[in-house]
Amino acid sequence: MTAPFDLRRPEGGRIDRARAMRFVFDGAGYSGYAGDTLASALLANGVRLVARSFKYHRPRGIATAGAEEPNALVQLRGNARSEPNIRATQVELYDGLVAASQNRWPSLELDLGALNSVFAKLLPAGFYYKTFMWPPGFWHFYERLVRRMAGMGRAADASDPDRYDHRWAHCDVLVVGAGPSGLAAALAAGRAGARVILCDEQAEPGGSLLGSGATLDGAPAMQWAGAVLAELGALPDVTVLPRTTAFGYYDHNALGLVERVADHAAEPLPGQPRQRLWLVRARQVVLATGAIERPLVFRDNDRPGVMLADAARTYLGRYAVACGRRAVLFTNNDHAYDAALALHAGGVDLAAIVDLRAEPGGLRVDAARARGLRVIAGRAVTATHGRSSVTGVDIARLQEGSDLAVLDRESIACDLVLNSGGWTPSVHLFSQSGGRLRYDEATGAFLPGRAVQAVRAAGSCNGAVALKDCLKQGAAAGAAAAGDCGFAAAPPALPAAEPEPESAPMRLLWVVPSDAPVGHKGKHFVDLQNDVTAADLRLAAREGYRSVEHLKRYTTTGMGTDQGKTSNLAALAILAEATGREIPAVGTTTFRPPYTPVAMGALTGRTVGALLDPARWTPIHRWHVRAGAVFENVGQWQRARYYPQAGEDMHRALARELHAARNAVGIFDASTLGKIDVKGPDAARFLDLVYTNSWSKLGIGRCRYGFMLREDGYVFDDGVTTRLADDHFLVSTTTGNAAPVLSWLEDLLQMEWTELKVRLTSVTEEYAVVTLSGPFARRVLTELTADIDLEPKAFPFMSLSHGTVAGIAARVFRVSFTGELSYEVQVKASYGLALWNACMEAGEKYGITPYGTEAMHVLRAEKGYVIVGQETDGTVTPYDLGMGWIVNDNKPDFIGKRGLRRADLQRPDRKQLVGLRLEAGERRKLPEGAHLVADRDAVPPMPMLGHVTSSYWSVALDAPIALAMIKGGRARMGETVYAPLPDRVAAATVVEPCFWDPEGKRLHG
Amino acid sequence: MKRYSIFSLARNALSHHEDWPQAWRSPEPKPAYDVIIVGGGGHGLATAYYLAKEHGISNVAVLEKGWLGGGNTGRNTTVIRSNYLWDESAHLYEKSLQLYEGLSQDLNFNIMLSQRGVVNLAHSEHDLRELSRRVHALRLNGIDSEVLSLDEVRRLIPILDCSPAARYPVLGASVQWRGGIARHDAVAWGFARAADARGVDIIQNCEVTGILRDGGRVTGVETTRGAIRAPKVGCVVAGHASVLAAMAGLSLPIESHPLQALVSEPIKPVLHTVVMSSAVHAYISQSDKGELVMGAGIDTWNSYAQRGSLPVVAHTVGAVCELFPIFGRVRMMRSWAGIVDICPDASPIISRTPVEGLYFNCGWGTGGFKATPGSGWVFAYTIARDEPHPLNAPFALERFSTGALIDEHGAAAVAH
Amino acid sequence: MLLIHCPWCGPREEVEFRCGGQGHIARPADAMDISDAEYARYLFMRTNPKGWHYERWNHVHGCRRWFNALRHTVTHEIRATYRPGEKKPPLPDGTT
Amino acid sequence: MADAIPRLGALDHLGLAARATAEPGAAGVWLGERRFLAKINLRGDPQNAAFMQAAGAALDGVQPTTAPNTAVRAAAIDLLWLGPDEWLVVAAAGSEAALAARLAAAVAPHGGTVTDVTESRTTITVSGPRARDALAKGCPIDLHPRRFRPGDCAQSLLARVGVILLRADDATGPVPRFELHVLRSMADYLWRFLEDAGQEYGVAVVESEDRSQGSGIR
Ligand SMILES: Cc1cc2nc3c(=O)[nH]c(=O)nc-3n(C[C@H](O)[C@H](O)[C@H](O)COP(=O)(O)OP(=O)(O)OC[C@H]3O[C@@H](n4cnc5c(N)ncnc54)[C@H](O)[C@@H]3O)c2cc1C
Ligand SMILES: NC(=O)c1ccc[n+]([C@@H]2O[C@H](COP(=O)([O-])OP(=O)(O)OC[C@H]3O[C@@H](n4cnc5c(N)ncnc54)[C@H](O)[C@@H]3O)[C@@H](O)[C@H]2O)c1
Ligand SMILES: Cc1cc2nc3c(=O)[nH]c(=O)nc-3n(C[C@H](O)[C@H](O)[C@H](O)COP(=O)(O)O)c2cc1C
Ligand SMILES: [Zn+2]
Repeated sequence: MTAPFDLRRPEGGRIDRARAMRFVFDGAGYSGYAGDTLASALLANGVRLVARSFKYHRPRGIATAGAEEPNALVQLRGNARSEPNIRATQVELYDGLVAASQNRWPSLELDLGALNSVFAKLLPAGFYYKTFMWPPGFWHFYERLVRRMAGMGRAADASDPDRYDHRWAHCDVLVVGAGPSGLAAALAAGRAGARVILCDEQAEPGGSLLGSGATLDGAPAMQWAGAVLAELGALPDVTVLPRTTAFGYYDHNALGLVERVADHAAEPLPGQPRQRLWLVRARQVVLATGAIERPLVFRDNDRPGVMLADAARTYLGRYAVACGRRAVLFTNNDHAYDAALALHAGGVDLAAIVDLRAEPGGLRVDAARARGLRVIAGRAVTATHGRSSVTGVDIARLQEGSDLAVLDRESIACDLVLNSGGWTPSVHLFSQSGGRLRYDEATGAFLPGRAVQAVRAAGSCNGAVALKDCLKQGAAAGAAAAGDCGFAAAPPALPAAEPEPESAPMRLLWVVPSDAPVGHKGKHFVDLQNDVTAADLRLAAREGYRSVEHLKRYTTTGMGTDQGKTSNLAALAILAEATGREIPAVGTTTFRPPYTPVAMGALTGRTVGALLDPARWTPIHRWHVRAGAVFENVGQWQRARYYPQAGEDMHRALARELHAARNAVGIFDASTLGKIDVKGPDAARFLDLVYTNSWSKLGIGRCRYGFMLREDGYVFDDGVTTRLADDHFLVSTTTGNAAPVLSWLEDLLQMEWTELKVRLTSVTEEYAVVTLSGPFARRVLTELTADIDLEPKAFPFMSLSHGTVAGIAARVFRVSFTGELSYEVQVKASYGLALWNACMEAGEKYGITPYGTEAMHVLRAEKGYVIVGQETDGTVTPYDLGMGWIVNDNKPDFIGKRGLRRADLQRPDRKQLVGLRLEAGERRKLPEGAHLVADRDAVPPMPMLGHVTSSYWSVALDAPIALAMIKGGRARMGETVYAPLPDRVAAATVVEPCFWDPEGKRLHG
Repeated sequence: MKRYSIFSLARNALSHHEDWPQAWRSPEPKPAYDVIIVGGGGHGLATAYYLAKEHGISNVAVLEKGWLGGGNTGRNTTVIRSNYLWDESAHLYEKSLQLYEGLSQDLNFNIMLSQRGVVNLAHSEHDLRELSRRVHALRLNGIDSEVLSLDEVRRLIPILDCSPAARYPVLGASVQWRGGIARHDAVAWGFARAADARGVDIIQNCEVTGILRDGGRVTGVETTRGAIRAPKVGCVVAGHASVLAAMAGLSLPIESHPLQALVSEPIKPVLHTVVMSSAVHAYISQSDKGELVMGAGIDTWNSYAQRGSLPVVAHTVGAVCELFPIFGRVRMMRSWAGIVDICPDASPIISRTPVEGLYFNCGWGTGGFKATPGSGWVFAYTIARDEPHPLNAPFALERFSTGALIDEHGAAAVAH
Repeated sequence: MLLIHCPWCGPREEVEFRCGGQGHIARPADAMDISDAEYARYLFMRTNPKGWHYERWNHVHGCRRWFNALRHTVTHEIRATYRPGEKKPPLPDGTT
Repeated sequence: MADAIPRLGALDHLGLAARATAEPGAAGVWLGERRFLAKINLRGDPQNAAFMQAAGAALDGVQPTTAPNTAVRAAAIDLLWLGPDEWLVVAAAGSEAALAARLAAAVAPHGGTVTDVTESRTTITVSGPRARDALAKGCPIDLHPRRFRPGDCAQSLLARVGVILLRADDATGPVPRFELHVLRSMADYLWRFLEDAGQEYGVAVVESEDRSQGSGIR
């Protein structure tokens, strides 16, 4: 060599030499160019050692140039943007990039974890299962040590500052992969007029053309690609998505894509999402995902400097980087000669081509020989040398019928070992789609077989090898896909590729012999990421893990972040050999999404934080906020729980609110309750069927409380229903059940009782609802209305009046959930706040006090009113609640009628609703959920009677009260039961569940 | 059975690990057995093991249509706990947890039981109430369980977002310290090896295609490898329970749904307990290899395909990122699904059937991994004695007629 | 990620729908006269077939209509969707 | 008296009127609100010619359509298909009481039902050159100009919220315009979602043309 050898070759490549980029790896500064990947830039700087392996902490370098990289995983960026396990081969270099190696301590060069290698003999596949069992119970301690070695990179130490996006997309034809096959497919479909999405995981479309140096019509192939892209760009219905990986193929031609919008910069622009998840529904799919070169499995094939042949060619062709100065190619096929020749032409000294085949021949081999290259046939690389970088290889002759290669040994010094064991088509997505694979003996690969979705494979993922075949298949697939969508098209005219020589057959040799039996000396790595060796795989097979799925799980082969893209085939072939089966009989493991790992942020999208779930607000919400209310989530609704005033805690605020509601007047926002308009001539009949009680005879303007059961007889929902007209009812539901109840009623009407003429409309949000409750409720209302007669005779309990309140058209319901005189005023939602304000103003002189859900709960508990979901839990009947009166058994049918009759629902010792009073002077509430027993001295496990469903401090009674569901409770009135609590045993007397105004004088008042 | 230990490992290292025996045989099926177990998942293998160990019945075949442990046993998120609400469930799952606690030694196979604690988060007053109810019940049942304050949660799981400004802020939690995770495959393999050592024939790639009967009695099964006779047949086929039942002319209160799960790339340990949140719909743990293991929801439609929809996975991952905002940049490495057998009350069926000699153990749905040894133990008892053990008597099929369901859905999340 | 043909709205994404389980289960008219065991058949017992399944769907986030579908539980192919009251399509293998 | 009583719109707390601009400039997504549009739910049997006729007559000749997912648009009324026996009448703010009464009277004899749902939903407008891109971030409907044409409507999801979606432009201009009728309680969430989704393209709040009530609904 004359000129000093610079790994970055003086010319060529698709890098922009005008734009130098500084970057840092493991604290050291380097520079590269725009267009580089982190891997190409590291290689250009002569950085070989970039990682440590998972289990043995062996030094590792860069083995590939793409998504299949098993070794070169780095920790990228820092702080809150720190990302673990990023493949250096896929990171676009940007100015200021910071990366670090992982899984080593204290440093990459000197990694104490490598001590594991010393114990390697004790750590065969599955060793965990065989040890750490003694002394019993000590796994706990061993695990701590084991866990220290877990993982590779680290999660960031602060919340991810970036935003992510989702978007739905629809197209006629989705083309995955923008190599020559994909470009031809997209062109064919796009020209035909179809809506096309073309995506490729790489920064630039072109696929293998980016680095191969191929020509089309005599010009560099990328010129053709550029023209195609320009034409596609001009078509309005074609979307080209670079940096976009199709990661999952789901049912009915739905695919998940992830677009890396801003990963090629230090951080996203303001407002820009970092990544975008595309949910694509495609009528037709063309997979043009290419093929991945397969490494050979030879001894110590993991040293930095051992690399796939085509990857080295890509580094040279695309990034103008020579991966070494002196190379040895180790191959079982013709194709790799192309790479060797390209490297040779690029100035790399090619020390030898070691070909496993005894008599390689054909044009490529001739060409190599013609260039004076040394082709060593019938031999194998039997070992590599070096520590943090390869320094040479041993080769020896293969012998028929021997597991060893010891003859004609020779050592060759080199700093680069290229190897190629053939190509594995990327059938991941095809297989995810449910398509069958078929094994091709000649190439030792699984190819797409019968498709079950509307999908076609084209190009080298479909087994095509020559560029012209890839183009042809791509164009045909694109045209056919468009045709199936109704866009007639002939495949476009294609450029002419250089004629490619016929390949001679490859030699499949899944484990390359060395001078010692496999497993005795050095390591034959199959899965480089998880450090799984050929010996491990054979051991597993020997131990009976004969299913490929057992093999995978026992050895962890293919379970790393690369999901075995370079290793799965060899692993199953080794298993086939070890168990005397054919490869297709062994089969592959299951291909699963994602094709390459997807950031959890991208899966999340923008529905996080405040956008996680709608916070539903009532029309009066703003008032509550201004009043300093503490809110609680009830389903999606946010409801005011209590309104603390300065210096008040919840207890004090509650006491004040309760006092007002019992002694003056309270005001409550009840807008969230579900409201369903039930209209039609059969409305009453319908309600008779869905409620336990009867509705036909309910007068117009009258209200009634009802239970809905499920078919199995258990309480589903409750609420007050009002008859507005003969054929018109207003049903109210609990807040949380509004949607389920409506949907259940629609189900019954649409599917079961289709003859009923009833229509349902949700009017929950049409009205704001303000409840006035307490002895002065009437007085407040009197101040606000002139046209509603509030006299009890004219407007009795459980009835409705229409009129104006505070000048607003209103429906006023005289119902009560507090046990006090109480009115529910409904107005159109936009007037809700005005109504509330008017009530506050008019009520001032009566001491009107807003109360929240907490006080509401206490008030109703004092009355013994149940809350569905608190007293009930899906296993409670109306009888259990002591509310048998609400079940009209004379009706021929209602939902739940038959269910209630079942044997277990008739048991006398079912849990029943009771009240609990504590001993006189006891100030401590029972905890809600506390369980009750009959025997004060019982020890666990003890027979339990039931549990406390509600428990409050009753201001009205100045004592704690509780409701409980206990076995045979109605028969236990007056008995003492006990709640064994962590700190004491509390005693309580079983009483009727109503603690306040049992005669109901107040609410009828 | 050659015992596994650090010494056997050292010995075998000297011979380059070339002399390890098979963990289990791959025998040809015999024409007849005393008991046939259909389904080589954890529950089926455990049943066979305990039939041999506890009841001296070792002329047993386990018939598995694919590879052993390849059903839900091989695809679950490995959460183990016994903190169930109702007494019946609590006692059954507690029996199982206790068996788990000695299982590595019993089987001489390290199943890596990691009792790192299972934390259930509460996000609403309703959640808190339910959680308290459960903890109280468990305590009186003698099962460890406690309530954690928000501060305790924060200290235990520093990476959890406990901010009160969250859309659904964490308000508190319960914990069962004895809960945790185990290595799921090891449970299947450990039972298989130990059952095999006691003479059980484990026959893989052998699908049961019919149930042979003579009048009201079972006489054996038809399989893809021919008919095999036995006076007692126990079906433990999880998602395929209805298919097996149909072969015997029975129908079950079971629906099969895909349940998805996923793992992240392996990262250095940051999460040291199991965290579950039913309100935000996420549960997550970190394995000893470093992956975050996450369970998603079921797809609402019936399916026998081990695949589900992307939005279901996305929803779960979103919930996880909401709880753990540092995970946004951690990446999902693999997702998959199993077919779970869902009962109307979310409790299992371990029962005799109207066909004499035919037993079913199914309906474990989304939560039967934790029950594996206990389920096998009671099912072996039920088959051996032709009557249920008191622990599984409440889980008989009759409950669907009488209405004595054991509703473990948790209380309905509604309020006024 | 199913693509479901609402019999009214046409093809829509699965997220707009909710599955209502097995279809064509008649509510027993003689419920009060049958045994608990027979009633349990209606309440709980399901065919849950591995293969073609008649099932109910609700277009909850669309037209709110319920409808029936014939779907395969292994391939997930939806052979037909049809309105309530419309005749059940035959099973693709000829039986009903 | 009623005139004096303040009405509160679902998004009033956001102060949109003050933020509104007449010139969206470079913004790709233009958001606005149309408050209080009259909305009336109409149910009836489309096979019943008398019902259809009566409804049409009461709606100034706007006949309910049986073509799913389309709206009939007239000067003062939009009539959106919601289901096989369900439509949404959208008309000028303030007209709901009279319109509902008129419609109810007309269709009741023919088995039709009418429910005023004016206050249940508000209407958010989304337009601008990137309107489709912003909507696609949450909405699974195919909004391609050939697939979702002027006058097409759909009920679907947007993010986690159910919406009624109408393409409200007439396709002559380059900029599509959509109207979203969304439940009042979720409007704040939806608005924030859209602002967030549109951020990438730039968001402008535009004056909603009907803030001066009483004009026609377009
Ligand atoms: C994603 C996911 C997450 C889960 N997470 C948890 C969790 O965290 N904690 C927990 O406790 N549980 C969990 N579960 C549930 C748990 O996995 C199951 O309940 C449990 O593993 C069931 O075990 P099994 O042995 O009954 O079933 P399986 O392991 O499914 O075994 C049944 C076997 O029967 C075989 N079979 C079926 N039909 C036939 C036939 N005709 N002939 C022969 N063989 C047949 C199948 O091939 C299968 O191997 C989860 C499940 C899933 C899918
Ligand atoms: N034996 C062989 O298969 C072989 C050997 C050497 C060279 N070649 C040459 O390679 C070329 C093959 O062309 P091709 O177009 O079929 O493949 P290609 O490799 O050129 O292009 C495939 C493209 O798909 C992308 N891709 C893969 N999976 C993806 C995913 N899930 N999401 C998004 N993008 C994805 C890849 O990054 C790549 O850009 C031909 O020129 C051929 O001659 C083939
Ligand atoms: C607890 C647990 C941890 C797993 N960890 C990994 C893992 O680290 N790498 C991996 O590729 N798969 C992992 N898997 C998923 C399996 O590869 C596989 O997807 C799963 O067992 C379902 O099987 P199937 O995908 O072959 O159908 C894990 C599964 C479970 C249940
Ligand atoms: Zn529809």
